[in-house]
Amino acid sequence: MADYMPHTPEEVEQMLAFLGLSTEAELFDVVPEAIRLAGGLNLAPGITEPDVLDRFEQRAANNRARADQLVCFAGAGAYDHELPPVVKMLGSRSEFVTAYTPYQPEIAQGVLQAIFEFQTMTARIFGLPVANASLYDGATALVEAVNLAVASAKNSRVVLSSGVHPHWRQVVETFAVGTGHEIEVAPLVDGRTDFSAIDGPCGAIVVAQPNYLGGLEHLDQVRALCDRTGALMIVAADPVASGLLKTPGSYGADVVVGEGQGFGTALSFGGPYLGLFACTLPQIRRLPGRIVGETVDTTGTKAYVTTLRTREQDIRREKATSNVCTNQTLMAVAAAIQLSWLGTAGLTDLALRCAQGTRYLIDQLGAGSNTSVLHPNLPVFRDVAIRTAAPASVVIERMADEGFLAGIAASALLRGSDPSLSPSDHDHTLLVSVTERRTAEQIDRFAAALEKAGQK
Amino acid sequence: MADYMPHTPEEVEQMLAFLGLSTEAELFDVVPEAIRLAGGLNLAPGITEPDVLDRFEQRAANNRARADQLVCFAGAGAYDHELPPVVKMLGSRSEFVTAYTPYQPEIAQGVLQAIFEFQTMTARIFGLPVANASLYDGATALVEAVNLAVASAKNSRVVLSSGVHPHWRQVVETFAVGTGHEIEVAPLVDGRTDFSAIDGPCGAIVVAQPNYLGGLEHLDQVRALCDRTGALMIVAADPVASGLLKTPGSYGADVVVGEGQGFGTALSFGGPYLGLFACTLPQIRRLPGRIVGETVDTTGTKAYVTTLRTREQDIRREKATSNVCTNQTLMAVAAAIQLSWLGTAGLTDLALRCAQGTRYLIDQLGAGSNTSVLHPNLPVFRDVAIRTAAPASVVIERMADEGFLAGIAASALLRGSDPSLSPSDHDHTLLVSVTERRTAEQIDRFAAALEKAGQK
Amino acid sequence: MTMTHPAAGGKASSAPLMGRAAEPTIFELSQPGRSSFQFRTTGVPPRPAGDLIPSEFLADDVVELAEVSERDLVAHFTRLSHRQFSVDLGAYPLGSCTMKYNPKVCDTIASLPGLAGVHPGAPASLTQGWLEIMVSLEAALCEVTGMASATLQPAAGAAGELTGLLLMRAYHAARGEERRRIIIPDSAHGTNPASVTLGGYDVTTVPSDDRGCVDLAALKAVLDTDVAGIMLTNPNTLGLFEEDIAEIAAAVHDVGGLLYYDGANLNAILGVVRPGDMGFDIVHMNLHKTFATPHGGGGPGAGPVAVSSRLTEFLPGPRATKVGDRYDWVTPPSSIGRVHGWHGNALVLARALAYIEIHGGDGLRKVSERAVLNANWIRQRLSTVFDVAFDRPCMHEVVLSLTTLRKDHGIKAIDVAKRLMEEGFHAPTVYFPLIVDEALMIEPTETESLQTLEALAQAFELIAAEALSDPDSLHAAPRTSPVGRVDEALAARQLIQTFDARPQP
Amino acid sequence: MTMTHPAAGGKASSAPLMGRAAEPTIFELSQPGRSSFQFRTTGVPPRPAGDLIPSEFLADDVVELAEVSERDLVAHFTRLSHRQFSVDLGAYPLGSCTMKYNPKVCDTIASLPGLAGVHPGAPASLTQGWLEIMVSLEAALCEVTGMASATLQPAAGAAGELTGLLLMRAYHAARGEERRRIIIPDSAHGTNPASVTLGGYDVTTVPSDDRGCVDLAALKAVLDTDVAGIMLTNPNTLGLFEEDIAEIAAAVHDVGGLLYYDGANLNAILGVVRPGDMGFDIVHMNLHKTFATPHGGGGPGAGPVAVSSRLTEFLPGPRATKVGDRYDWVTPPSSIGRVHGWHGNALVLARALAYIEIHGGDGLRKVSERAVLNANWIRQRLSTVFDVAFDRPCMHEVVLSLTTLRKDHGIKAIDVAKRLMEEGFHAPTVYFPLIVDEALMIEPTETESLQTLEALAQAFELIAAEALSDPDSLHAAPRTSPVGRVDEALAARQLIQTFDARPQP
Ligand SMILES: Cc1ncc(COP(=O)(O)O)c(C=O)c1O
Ligand SMILES: Cc1ncc(COP(=O)(O)O)c(C=O)c1O
Repeated sequence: MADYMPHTPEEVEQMLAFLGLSTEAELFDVVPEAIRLAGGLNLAPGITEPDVLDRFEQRAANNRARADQLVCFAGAGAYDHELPPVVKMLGSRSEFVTAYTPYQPEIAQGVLQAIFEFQTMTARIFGLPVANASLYDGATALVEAVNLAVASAKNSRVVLSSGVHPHWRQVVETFAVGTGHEIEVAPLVDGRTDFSAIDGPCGAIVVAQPNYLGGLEHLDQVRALCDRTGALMIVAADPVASGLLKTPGSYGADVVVGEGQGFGTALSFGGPYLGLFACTLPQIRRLPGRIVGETVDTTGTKAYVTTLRTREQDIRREKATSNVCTNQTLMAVAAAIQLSWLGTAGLTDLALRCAQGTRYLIDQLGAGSNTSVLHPNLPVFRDVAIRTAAPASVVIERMADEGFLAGIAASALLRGSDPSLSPSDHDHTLLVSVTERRTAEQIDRFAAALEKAGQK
Repeated sequence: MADYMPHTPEEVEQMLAFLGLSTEAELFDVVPEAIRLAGGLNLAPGITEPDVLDRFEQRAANNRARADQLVCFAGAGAYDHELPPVVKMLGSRSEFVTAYTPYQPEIAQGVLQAIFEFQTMTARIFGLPVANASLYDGATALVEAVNLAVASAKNSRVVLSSGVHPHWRQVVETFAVGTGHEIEVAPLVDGRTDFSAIDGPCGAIVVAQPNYLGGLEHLDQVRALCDRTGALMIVAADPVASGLLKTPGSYGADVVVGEGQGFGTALSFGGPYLGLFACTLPQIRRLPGRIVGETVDTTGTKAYVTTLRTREQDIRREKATSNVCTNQTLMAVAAAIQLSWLGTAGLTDLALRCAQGTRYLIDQLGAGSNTSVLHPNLPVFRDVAIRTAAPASVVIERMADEGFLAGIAASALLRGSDPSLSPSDHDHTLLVSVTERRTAEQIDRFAAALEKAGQK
Repeated sequence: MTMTHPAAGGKASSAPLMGRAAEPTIFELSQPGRSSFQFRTTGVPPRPAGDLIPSEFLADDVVELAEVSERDLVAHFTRLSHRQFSVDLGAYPLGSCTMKYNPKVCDTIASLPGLAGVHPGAPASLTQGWLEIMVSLEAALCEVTGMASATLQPAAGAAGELTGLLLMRAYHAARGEERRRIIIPDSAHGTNPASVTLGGYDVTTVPSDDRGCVDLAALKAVLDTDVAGIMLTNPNTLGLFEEDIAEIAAAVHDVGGLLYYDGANLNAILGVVRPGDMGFDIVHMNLHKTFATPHGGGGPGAGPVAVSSRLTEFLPGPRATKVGDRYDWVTPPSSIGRVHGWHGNALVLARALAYIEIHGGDGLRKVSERAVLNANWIRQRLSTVFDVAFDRPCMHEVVLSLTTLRKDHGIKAIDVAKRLMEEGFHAPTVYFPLIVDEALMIEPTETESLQTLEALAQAFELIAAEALSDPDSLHAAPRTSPVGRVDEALAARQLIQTFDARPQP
Repeated sequence: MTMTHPAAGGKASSAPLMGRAAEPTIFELSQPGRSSFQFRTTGVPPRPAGDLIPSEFLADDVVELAEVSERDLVAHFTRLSHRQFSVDLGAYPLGSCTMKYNPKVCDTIASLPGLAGVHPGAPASLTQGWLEIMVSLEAALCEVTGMASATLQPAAGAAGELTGLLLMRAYHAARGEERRRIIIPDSAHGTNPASVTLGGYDVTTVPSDDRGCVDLAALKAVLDTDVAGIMLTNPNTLGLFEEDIAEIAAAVHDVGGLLYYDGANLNAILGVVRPGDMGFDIVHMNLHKTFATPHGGGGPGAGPVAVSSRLTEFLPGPRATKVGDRYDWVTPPSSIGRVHGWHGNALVLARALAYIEIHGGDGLRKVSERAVLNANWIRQRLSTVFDVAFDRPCMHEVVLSLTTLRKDHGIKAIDVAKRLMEEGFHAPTVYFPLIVDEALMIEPTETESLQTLEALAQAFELIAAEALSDPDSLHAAPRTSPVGRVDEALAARQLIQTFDARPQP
């Protein structure tokens, strides 16, 4: 049996003797006999590290959809972006990996400063002055945004665009049961949110940019609607798009959330990812999660520390702005590294390459009879919805045999009757994404294969 | 074009201006026009990191003999030992990787102390009081050992057992042309060195333990011969075997060299490896390469520093004990980590498992008609020579299709007429090795496949 | 040619090896025009942005990020790493946080291309390896907790708590009941009450008795049919086992309430006693404490929630499930819905399974035995040095109270904590749980050796002596770290939350 | 229960972040009975050693290694890493060593399982990828040096030198000549004369002239038909280009000698001028300096040797060679034999090829342009601060001489070097080349920015001023590092070369 405990048998004896005990079992005398587990855990006996590695390599081999084997055209909120060796190396330094939350700032300046830099980058990318130290993922960040807006507007009516990623909407709905928000959904029409039915006072209006079909929304109109209804404007934004698009902050968004996975985190089967959260200055005392601020030490040397701690659960308890404690710091550090690797020019180039690749794919698909762009006139960034003659889920299986992860079937994200797609499109919409890693040659082959696989 | 230079065009201008130059080309005005390269280097244009990674992944895919694809039964001086994640992680910490030779001890205690610990471990493993900070590999360490012995004995006659790894012998012979040593080779008889023809004064006698056919030599007899001839006793020892066997030092060896690859270094297609070198105390001033010693700093704090520097080439120049400057420190650090991971019990267990696996293979092969152990009565450790009915090189090709790297053909190591194998065995000897990583199931399959593949 | 204040990426004076300077921000190391990024050569035809996206959407200004060479990028973040304490450097006896050593093999597993490179939206048919991992982990966690089924979606403990509370709500709702209160002991972790609020419940706090456990009489006094349930952690945050747990469970169940187990401290009881067998209905686990995920400077973690069979139908979905000889995603019939954008922190789940498989059942029990042995040893060893808040056998951690030191010598828990850093240790948790005055909470974990415990104890002895002989030295600590004691009040007052918020000179 | 001197793996006071204690050796952290290792479960029947190997061979005693937990193992070596300066922490202007930043992508390449996991004895048919790498690298190195062919076997520069000298010997021998002398300038690196001796030659030293270059007249005076060849590095170790190289070459060739190029400093001339075009016959390269292999604390490197066509037949073998559309191992007809146990430091070779392929021809030239630009900038910038040994345009490095400081203020090069560490920089090379008094040799490399150069210059300015105002502070330096100035004399006198050599208390 392998383990990681240093105690030699003699040391265990010696320690027990010091405690006046004769067996380790006696350490648990405080546990009433009646509830103690008899017979031990019914788990397979322990195996060694090399055995476990072998086993996990086998499991890994059973995942056909690995990006090093199926060329990845899937997106829908999780992207196959470049993950350079230098970022992996720095982000896996064990000082970052094996530290706790920086409770003792004197010996935690490394993580604190990295978070401070991450906050700065997040704030800039979303065009707002405040960002926190990360939340679990984009979806749960949106929940926190809604909570903040409702608390700020003192109005629990929440309007959710149907263009928000279906999973995110589902998460918002799950948690709204506890907080008691009333969620209304605004439908998509021709690939864009139709807010025309929304009237009257409102706490929050949520829109995605781009939306999950890839389409760009008119954020100026959303801002105007918020002004009319008293709602806070929440944008669920793709941070990569900020390399090209106007930031949500520049439209006057109050809160912007996003999924930061594309900045330094692998696809990872969905997690750990990186929830981004930014807001306006007046909302800072309602901010969920941790925030790092600059200060000095006793000698006047610049230093960083977690600040505005009185919002947090460990101090404010049931009155806290959020219950978040552990967040996704390591991913935030990786994002700060990746964004510094990109730099100003890199972020712009990254976004441009995504848009170029996506457009190139659309052009290659153009002529097909089994596949067509769902909303040909909708401006898109790096995600595009394709209508396939065969059900999208069937197309994905067929394309796997051609060496592609073709995309995500919209029906797999949606539950039952969802207003974001017409019933006829529901099973036939394939969400496809082209990142900067896709070559023209891959796109050409993909387009050709898709036209065949798309057949009824 | 990708590169790693920070200079912006403006900075280049500014720096040139500071130098009173107007183009970078002028920096090379000191180079006479006549010899300057016109037209630039005729190399393919630069590509980016992701492109290069793709290209090397393709190259890697073209190596069928990778240990994650062909189960490795090859040894002959390079072994598929366990390389645990913890050792890889520690050994690749960038402070170790990107440091230079520890010339400034105040800010190089990390590498210095790691080397000091490595020296201690090497010395213990070989049973001698002195070890250096590493040499290039086992073969070149043997060259240095011979040079030391010849200088010490003041006799340039060198007797080399034919059981020393053929490549090592070839390297010794190559360099002996410069140093002018007279090399004599003692043949193998029934798998053991026959020194009976050796007589008269001698500078060095070199024997391998085990020898390259896997057999254990009688080191006590070699010691006696050295005493008779005045030679220094040099053992080219397998350091892994020290987990079971008497150390060469315990037999009275004067110099022991070995290949340290098995301790924390991957197969690596043969390099970088780790030359181990240990000797007796009286020889320390003839030691090749660097050595670290313990000392104190100005405040009396314990510290480490390279010492006995006056032996080295940068100070002693043409009178130096060796020309070695850059060595294999990173591998030495990895070895110190791996040996600490093993610990006393681990080294013993490792060696025992190798011996058990090798014996298990021999037992499984036992009955075969196409394959037989070359020297059935020769005690072996983890290498064994197998006689195959088909030429060994053919057997290896056939076994690759069965998923095995079956071993090394002795003929591939030997040059022309080599006294270490009879002409009839020359093409039909397969050197096989079983490490602690081989399972009984793999060995069973291997034995069965080999019996088939061994067929004429 | 002299530049003033060059922001020099190659100057290493902030590395503690070299000096004690501040490290410039990455933005100060930036020089316009510099870059590190390199993309694949794709052959995709370049086109200007204006050709691709209508101009009304296009930004007028670029987002400014740091512009650094790869060399400066590496130097900056390597130096930052040198300014950071971590488990890999030394002992981290931070109570309630379980800062154990985490095996590196789990890092290797979490970076296998066949795990880390898998898109979460790929169908089950193409991700059978991942689904098998999830099914195996769920089974193991159920065995460890004595529960029937589990969701792996919650990304951390607090997310697990809120999920558990929504499960309670769904359970009661399905029975046509609307209960409004959740009971929490005053020693509870702050996430518990915060989660209760988000779950739409009111908090009812019950006090601890003088043995540090739930005051049973006080509990009974607040129990009625408006109580949806109780949240407990056992051992509680004082490191003490709630011996009356069976009676508590019976009392809560009697009024129709459910019992929620905050399993952040599962490290104390693996293979010894199971929440299910104590009478709990819902358990969340902090995989990042008990099951070998390093904390990453504050995350990620994973907070799976296991439940008894009567709650299975409400679990979040979809759940990886074995269907015949394949694995598929199945959503429970009355699911509360998703609680994560995808399937939870999958790579953390893989780590946890690897850890469990290495240890097996006996190994896990040994983890708890050694964790509890270490905690009791340090408790006993320090009982002559400081006051132990509740001086009786503890589980995985022990709480000291420095009331006497403060009253008699003006030394506070924080002073001792900061001074301990100078001795080469991370500080224990201070001022938690809130019910202990001047609390110092020590959790050694099972991976620290007796020698390290002894060195820690000797450091405390030294500090205790110094508190009497030279109290100023404690107030002045830490003096060996790159920065001295940090002005937290100033941080909140001046509020510089980003580089851009720095006052312009 | 108090232990004295617990060897506590969890105590981090030697991490510079925490304090300035010494780190115990791993042997002091050892506790009998502890272990970290884990092996695969093989199912191979266990048998006692005595059943496997005759008892006469079996050890009576086990080899004692450190017995530590994985946790303590990690802590120890992580702390050691924090006690080590490296390029990744900051600038390392160590002359003659080319401490540039090396791209991390090369680390990834060197750890690809399809490269790192390949046995060197596998036949060419199963290692085509590796052979193609070697053939490609050989071609690129020949293009860079202007040579016809190369061996990749030598493991470092010095090994390359000796190989080159044996090639010379073989060449002359094939022509029936036995020449006995090799000419070396007095500025040469120490490996050159040491290699000459091992090559069986006598060293003839030629002086440098007052411009720092080979004294042509002196050279001509020692040239005769006993001269096998000359070893030069150009730019030489003073960072100066030997402008008379064509004349030198002609003179040496005239007496039938060969020219050996010590290519450790190839970083200065990539794409600008090639050794072959200067008239050299043999070149070794330090891939670990020019082509992006980190130095690993002292190695590994790789020292390929390229030669002109008349020497190809003598090259070490076997060489990876393209034969038809496959790759195979071929040994040159008059090969001097093997110079390495296998094929050289293969993973280093792969790194170098990756680096060359990323840069391409233009990129390599740019490397040299920027290396030379940086060196000249720092030369010019410092020329008002210290004396430049030979104050004219340099190539990739510059040598200062502190004679004045020593004479007037008792400040030596070593004092300035040690004081520079306190400013956050590694020291330059000191006391080399030997022909410059109180030499400080600075090689900034192309990866350092102007800002870093400026910060370095300002640090030197500060130190120069301090040398006058407060010379003691220079003698006392370094004061910010974990240990102060180290007693080298004591190390040699007491000679504790292993832990076991420590005097017993
Ligand atoms: C007792 C207890 N409960 C709950 C939590 C919250 O867990 P998390 O930080 O993963 O949200 C913690 C950890 O901080 C804890 O110690
Ligand atoms: C000029 C010169 N020649 C030769 C060498 C020797 O190279 P190596 O250390 O790789 O043996 C060096 C490096 O130290 C050098 O700088």
